[in-house]
Amino acid sequence: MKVRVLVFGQLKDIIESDELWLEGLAHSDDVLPLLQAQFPGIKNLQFKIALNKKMIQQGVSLHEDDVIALLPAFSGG
Amino acid sequence: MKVRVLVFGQLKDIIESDELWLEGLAHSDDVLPLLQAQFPGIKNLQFKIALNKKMIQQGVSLHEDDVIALLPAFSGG
Amino acid sequence: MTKEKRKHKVFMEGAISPTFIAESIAKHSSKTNIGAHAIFLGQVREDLINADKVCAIEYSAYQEMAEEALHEIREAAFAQHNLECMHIYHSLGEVKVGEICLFVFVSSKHREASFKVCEELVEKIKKDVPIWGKEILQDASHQWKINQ
Amino acid sequence: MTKEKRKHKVFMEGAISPTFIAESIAKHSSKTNIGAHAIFLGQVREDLINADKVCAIEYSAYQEMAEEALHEIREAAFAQHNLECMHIYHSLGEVKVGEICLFVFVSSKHREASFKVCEELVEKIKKDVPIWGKEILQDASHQWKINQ
Repeated sequence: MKVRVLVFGQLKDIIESDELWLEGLAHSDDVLPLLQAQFPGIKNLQFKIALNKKMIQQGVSLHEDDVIALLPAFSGG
Repeated sequence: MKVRVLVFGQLKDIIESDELWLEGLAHSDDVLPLLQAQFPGIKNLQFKIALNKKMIQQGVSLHEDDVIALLPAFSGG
Repeated sequence: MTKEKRKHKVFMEGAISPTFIAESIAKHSSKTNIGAHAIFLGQVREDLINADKVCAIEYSAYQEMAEEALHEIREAAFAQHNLECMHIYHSLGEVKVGEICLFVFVSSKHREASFKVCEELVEKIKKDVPIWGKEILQDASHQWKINQ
Repeated sequence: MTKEKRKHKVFMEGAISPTFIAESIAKHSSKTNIGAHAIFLGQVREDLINADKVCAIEYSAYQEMAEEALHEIREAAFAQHNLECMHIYHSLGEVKVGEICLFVFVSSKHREASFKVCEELVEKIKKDVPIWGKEILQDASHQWKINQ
């Protein structure tokens, strides 16, 4: 199963893309290890994860077409 | 001795003038009785008195060219 | 208290126009230390008084005393807070329902100071500055405004 | 919480112009229940970062999520306070030093509600809405903005 991952803020400097696709993910808890393996630089950055535009409060199963977003600290205004 | 009296707000409806001159006043405590004798309607209205653009906190002697102002509650804004 | 007077025009004849407000804002683009502007606008409401609608407020002031009072309020705010800029404009004469009668504009590096001072200025203008509003009703009678 | 979406445009490409602000203010003259407008404007500061000056901030957002978050913030404010009107605009893309990047506009019958909500909205926009500012320095390097 593939999920879409949107990349924001400072994470774009490390991942060097606005968007990527991750394969073989069944659970939200698997997102971070997979990303850290691919992009070791993100280990130094604090960020939160949203699933379908809502912050993830606890681990959840992922489904086809789910949209994950990687959100560093907001700095609007 | 004459002092100039400026009239503001609702007091203008009663005194029917923006300005008047009072004669024979030596002390700020004499202002109110003299005005009330001339304009009994002002007895029903709360107002403060300023002398030369400063609120009078206590009775003071008056001098030639002093400017008294009759100030009902402010309602700017 | 300094008696030096920075000549700051406060009173404007009639309503304060949105264009004037825009021009005031635009003038601050060269002040590159400003990060936050807090603005208050007072607008004349169509209040109902004994079943008759307010159609305008006619403002008058003891202008010289008001300007001195506002000058002191400004100096105190600058002394107490970290501000970059401050402007106060108040209408005199007739301001119709829906029009702007008060424009308070406070600018600072960070938002906290400008919010705090803007709110304090509005309170002080209503309470401590000799300005009066006469509410003109639709039947041409009037009632003197009372500030809450 | 209602899921009905009033389509309220929040994001604007580039700086928010004083003319746009004036037009927004002018549109409220027909709302005769309004007595008070509280406005906050965020302006890009020329901060110094390691001896290099900020010359612009480039804003990006997770737009769909930001719009939902702002919609919820708006609905909650309307439910909790006695408001007549509320508008929020935020820039996307480059906003130069001295230009406006955030415009929060709250209107109510009396001043207390508009002041309170305007300040709360600004706090929530900075804390809870997925928007990011990239500070562009004069040497063309950049640094990601950190909100206080």
